[in-house]
Amino acid sequence: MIAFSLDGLALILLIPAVSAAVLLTLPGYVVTSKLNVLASFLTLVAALSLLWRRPEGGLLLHVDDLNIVFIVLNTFVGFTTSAFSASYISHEVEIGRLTPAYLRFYHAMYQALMFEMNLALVANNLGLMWVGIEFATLTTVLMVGIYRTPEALEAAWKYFILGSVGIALALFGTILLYLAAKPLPGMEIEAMAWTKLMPRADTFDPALLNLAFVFLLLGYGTKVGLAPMHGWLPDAHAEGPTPISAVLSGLLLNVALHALLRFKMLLAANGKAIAPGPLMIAMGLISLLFAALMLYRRRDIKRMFAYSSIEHMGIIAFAFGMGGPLANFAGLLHMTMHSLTKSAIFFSVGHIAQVKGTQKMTEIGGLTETHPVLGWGLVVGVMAIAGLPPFGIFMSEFLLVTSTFARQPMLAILLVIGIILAFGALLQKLNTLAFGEPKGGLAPVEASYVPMFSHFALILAAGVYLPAELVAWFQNVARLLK
Amino acid sequence: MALILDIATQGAQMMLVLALAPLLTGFVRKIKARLLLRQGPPLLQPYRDLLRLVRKEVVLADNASWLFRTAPYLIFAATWVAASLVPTFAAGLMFSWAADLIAITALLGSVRFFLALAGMEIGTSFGGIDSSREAMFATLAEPAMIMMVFTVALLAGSTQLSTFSTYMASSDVGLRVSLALALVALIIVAIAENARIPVDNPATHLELTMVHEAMVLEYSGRHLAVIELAAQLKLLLYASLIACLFIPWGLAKPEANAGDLAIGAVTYLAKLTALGLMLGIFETAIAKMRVFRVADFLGIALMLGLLGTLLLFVSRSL
Amino acid sequence: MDQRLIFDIAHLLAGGLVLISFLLLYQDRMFGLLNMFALHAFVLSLSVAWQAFAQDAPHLYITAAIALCLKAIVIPMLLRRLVVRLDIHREIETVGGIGLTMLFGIGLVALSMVVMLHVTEGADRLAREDLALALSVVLLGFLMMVTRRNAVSQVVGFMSLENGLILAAAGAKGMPLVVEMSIAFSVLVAFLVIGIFLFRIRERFDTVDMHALDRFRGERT
Amino acid sequence: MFQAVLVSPQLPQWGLKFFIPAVGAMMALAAALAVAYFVRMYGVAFLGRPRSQAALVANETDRWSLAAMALLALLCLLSGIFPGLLIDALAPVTTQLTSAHMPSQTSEILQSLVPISESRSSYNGLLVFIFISLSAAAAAFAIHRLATRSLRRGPAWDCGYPDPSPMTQYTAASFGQPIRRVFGTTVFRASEHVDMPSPGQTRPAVYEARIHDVIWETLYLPIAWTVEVLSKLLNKAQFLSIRSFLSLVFFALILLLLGLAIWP
Repeated sequence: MIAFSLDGLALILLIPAVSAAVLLTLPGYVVTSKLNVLASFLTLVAALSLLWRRPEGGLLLHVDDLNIVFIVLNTFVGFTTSAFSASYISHEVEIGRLTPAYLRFYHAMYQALMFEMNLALVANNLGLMWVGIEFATLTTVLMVGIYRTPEALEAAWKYFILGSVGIALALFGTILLYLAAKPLPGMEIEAMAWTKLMPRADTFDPALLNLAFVFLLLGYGTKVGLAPMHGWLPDAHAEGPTPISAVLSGLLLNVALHALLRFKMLLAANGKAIAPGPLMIAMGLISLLFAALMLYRRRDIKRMFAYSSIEHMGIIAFAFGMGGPLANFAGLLHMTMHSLTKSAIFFSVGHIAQVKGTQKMTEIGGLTETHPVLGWGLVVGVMAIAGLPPFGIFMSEFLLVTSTFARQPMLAILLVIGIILAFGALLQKLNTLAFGEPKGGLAPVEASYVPMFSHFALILAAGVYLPAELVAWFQNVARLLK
Repeated sequence: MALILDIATQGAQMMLVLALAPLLTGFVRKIKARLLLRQGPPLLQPYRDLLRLVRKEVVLADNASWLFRTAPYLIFAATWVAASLVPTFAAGLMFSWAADLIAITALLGSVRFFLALAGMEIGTSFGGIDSSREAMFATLAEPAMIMMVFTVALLAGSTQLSTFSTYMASSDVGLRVSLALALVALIIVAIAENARIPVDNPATHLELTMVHEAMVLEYSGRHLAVIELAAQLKLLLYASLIACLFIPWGLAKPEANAGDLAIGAVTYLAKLTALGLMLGIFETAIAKMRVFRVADFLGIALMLGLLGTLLLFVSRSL
Repeated sequence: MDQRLIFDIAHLLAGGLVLISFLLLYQDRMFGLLNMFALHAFVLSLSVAWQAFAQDAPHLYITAAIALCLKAIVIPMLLRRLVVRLDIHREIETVGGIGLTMLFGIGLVALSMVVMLHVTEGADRLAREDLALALSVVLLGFLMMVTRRNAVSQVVGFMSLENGLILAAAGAKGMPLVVEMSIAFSVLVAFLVIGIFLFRIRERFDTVDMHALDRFRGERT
Repeated sequence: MFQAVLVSPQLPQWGLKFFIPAVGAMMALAAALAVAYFVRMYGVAFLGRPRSQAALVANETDRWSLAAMALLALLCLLSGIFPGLLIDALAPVTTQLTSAHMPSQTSEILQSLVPISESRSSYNGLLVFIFISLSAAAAAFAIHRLATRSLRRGPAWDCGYPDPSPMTQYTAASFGQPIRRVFGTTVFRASEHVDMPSPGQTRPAVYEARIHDVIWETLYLPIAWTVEVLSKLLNKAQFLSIRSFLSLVFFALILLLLGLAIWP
């Protein structure tokens, strides 16, 4: 059915799938972690090859301007996270928090997760995209519960219940969308293909489309972690192993948001349906302000950054809700920057938690003295995520605030209040973590700094100078998003 | 030839100012004594004191530094320059355009600055008492002075002293409320600056009441003489300022001949005696205030100055 | 069999499903709940089979078969054994009493009717009816999840919600991939059941949620 | 700046008409306060007897830092004496900002500063400086030449209390006390509390002055307080059970459905 040519598109799906199968059979975590890194690297190369030779999309899978951004981003962060997780897992086994038995399927699940995320990204068929995201949820649930501690189990269970309810709502939304598309008897399969739906979008039944968008927004919104449905996110991040937190907030949120964008474009294409903007703006602002205020009383370092992810997802939802080329451009840039920064922060946080043996911020202190590289890495990361100038996040937030101010000053004020609240909380916590007199244990950890600092280099580069073709690339996607 | 004449008149003014200063202080002391029905020191007593002091040996405190020894001359020079810039018998002299009224206020400010520093130089607490009180008075008196300058400058359209006096002498100024406020403010500031009775008693050495005395407590011999002369010059400066601003009739025009200059000098002397008389009467009629009530006293001056300026800003007529 | 009769039977089956959802809400004994759920799955498979017959779409039969054997037979029996072995709490505690939940349920059904009919003037009658009923089954399933304290009844609530989805999917004429999706869903449900068993969340779940589980929620220790 | 205040009555807006004199008064007050606190700073730091052991043995810094300071001080002095040069140098900047600049100053040789017009006001820094230094030198020379040059060192006048320790000198706080008493009570809500021991008691007297940072208390603390309260309020959302998170999503769904049912 799919033209089985070994082009980039097939490769980014095949490599993770095959390696997942292979890793299932191999015992011993050392070998599998090396293989895992290799597989991720190959997928990255395949994704990069897509940049030059882009195969024409079929009914089930396709690559267009929008998802190429996410594919490259996902595979790159997937690769760096696999490198980080190699050293992280080896240390966790040393100190006995994870036994090789628990790790038996870890690397296989990692590659399976990569496969499902790539599937969800390249899926042209909306049902396929749904299946991709659903199985991604399943695998991350198993990975979150890997520590077998009561908290991890509770977090995994909560994530599972909320995730599956979200998925169910999303499925109902997809069904409604299918009905709204009023497919002709013979062409059912086209009625599910996104590329076929887009041109016919304005013929859809507007009211049904609205209802579908409500369910999709709530369904995939749960996976994006927007405010009312965010319950699972903080605990999943805090209790799961750090590579998974990095994958969760770096990649999975983006994949869900990409799905949401697909449906927003469909809705925006249909004139008569309600504008998706206000809904997303409302959800964005609620999660921004809610997460910013929640930051102040957090005691666990990874949970704090989980709330920071919710906050940034709120900003991104707000950006895409605002619409218009500039706001969409800011949203896309912010998504890329956020996933790079947040995963880099989780790399440093992972090692810090291992060094200090705890995740409670009250027991961590004076990092820049005891572990200069880690400490300053964290400082750079928090400065970047808080939106300070030299880094990319400031660039996107700046564009967003200026474009919002031009059109809706009142919203811009709320946006800025949220950002400043979060800024205050992050710096207040950073102060106790990175500076002051050293606290907490000093377990020896040979950390892998390369992934972290490669991300920071990218963010700094994006903050200072955006290469022309990258800007052009983002711009035509922004126009696509309307 | 005209240049030499100008320099001569300017030199005459400087010498006149220097000569008259001790006389005015002596005259005021004489008036107060006469009012208290006592004989009082002769008019020329201040001259004799100055000469006696100049010839005395200077006793310096152990830790006095170069600042302590140079401050008196700086204070004297600044006050002398300021006093010579204020038109006394003739307006529009050669150097009068060198500094306007705001510059003179600033000069007096720097005099106060050096005097306070000199006061704190010697490590005793008296210097500290006095400098802090002087600083407090300054923070109120200087703004009041500047507000007074604003009021008058807004009316006359310039801050040049000579243009003030010519404008005030001209008839179109008319009776104005803001001018009256400015006059009262200037008088209050003058009293505070020269440490006259309600603010500080120039005659006593009682520590608790001292404001100007304590700063110069440690000076002796020629340094004390120079500072005394500077204080007397300051009194004369304020008197001639009041005379020039508010009773300008009789001031000689810039290129006036000898006759006008003579008339100007005579009227100036008359004005000085009148002002000295009034000061004497005022001082005997009023008792010294507590130091912290002086703040309200000066506060009134500031309010009056501000009100005067405000009125002028609002309407041209008031 | 003319069009009207087909529509009536489909309508009847879907209506029956909504009724059983209500009965699910009513149950307060664990085993009663499981039996009712088995019935719910059975009626669902009937309805899907009938849709397959109505739209003569052979692949729907597979979905019906899956629904029947997996959801109607295997899972309830598995849950029953689980309840017995882990002696899960037999009494079902609800939040806010059964009467109130039923009232709320009726309100939900009314809401879904209004929303669906208001929204879908365009589509043909059969699809509209089916969707409205499917939406009410979904909302009732959701309501059950929200108002129940113990784990098993929440899982049953989720499965009834999922049944509503399968009904909607089957109702949507010619929707591709329905089979794959129902398979995916059943895998999801299988995970649910294994999850309960693996994670030994006997009754430490919501019944005693104020103490046991709270203790493990983030940042509490 | 003061000349600017004097020029401003022509301003049309009424609000400014009232505002400018007040600003003028504030500027004057600021100038006077500046004199006060510089005297205080210089006096306490450099003048009087050394107040601590470290001050006793303190010695001069190296020549380089002194030279740096001296150079900058010289520049200040020169710009005070030759203001015309500086103003003309800045003229292009003012033209760019306000498309107008002060009349060029360096026309005559004696460079007196003429802010607006000749008749209005002029100030010649150089002339005044020469005037002062000449008269100071003349006075010093005359007195030294004509009168005595003798000088003798002796102890300072101690008003009957032998050898007062350096502690009795005026400290910064005591120097500021009169000004604080005049301005502080209104601006900083300053309050002083003196606890004198009743006669016969041996305990030392206690004097404390409390100053409130008004801006901090009225602006920043309320913001911090609201954020604190809000975050405490919302913090409960972290500890919700699974069921309550689910009900959150449920009510969101119901809300949106209601919105759809009623609105379009």
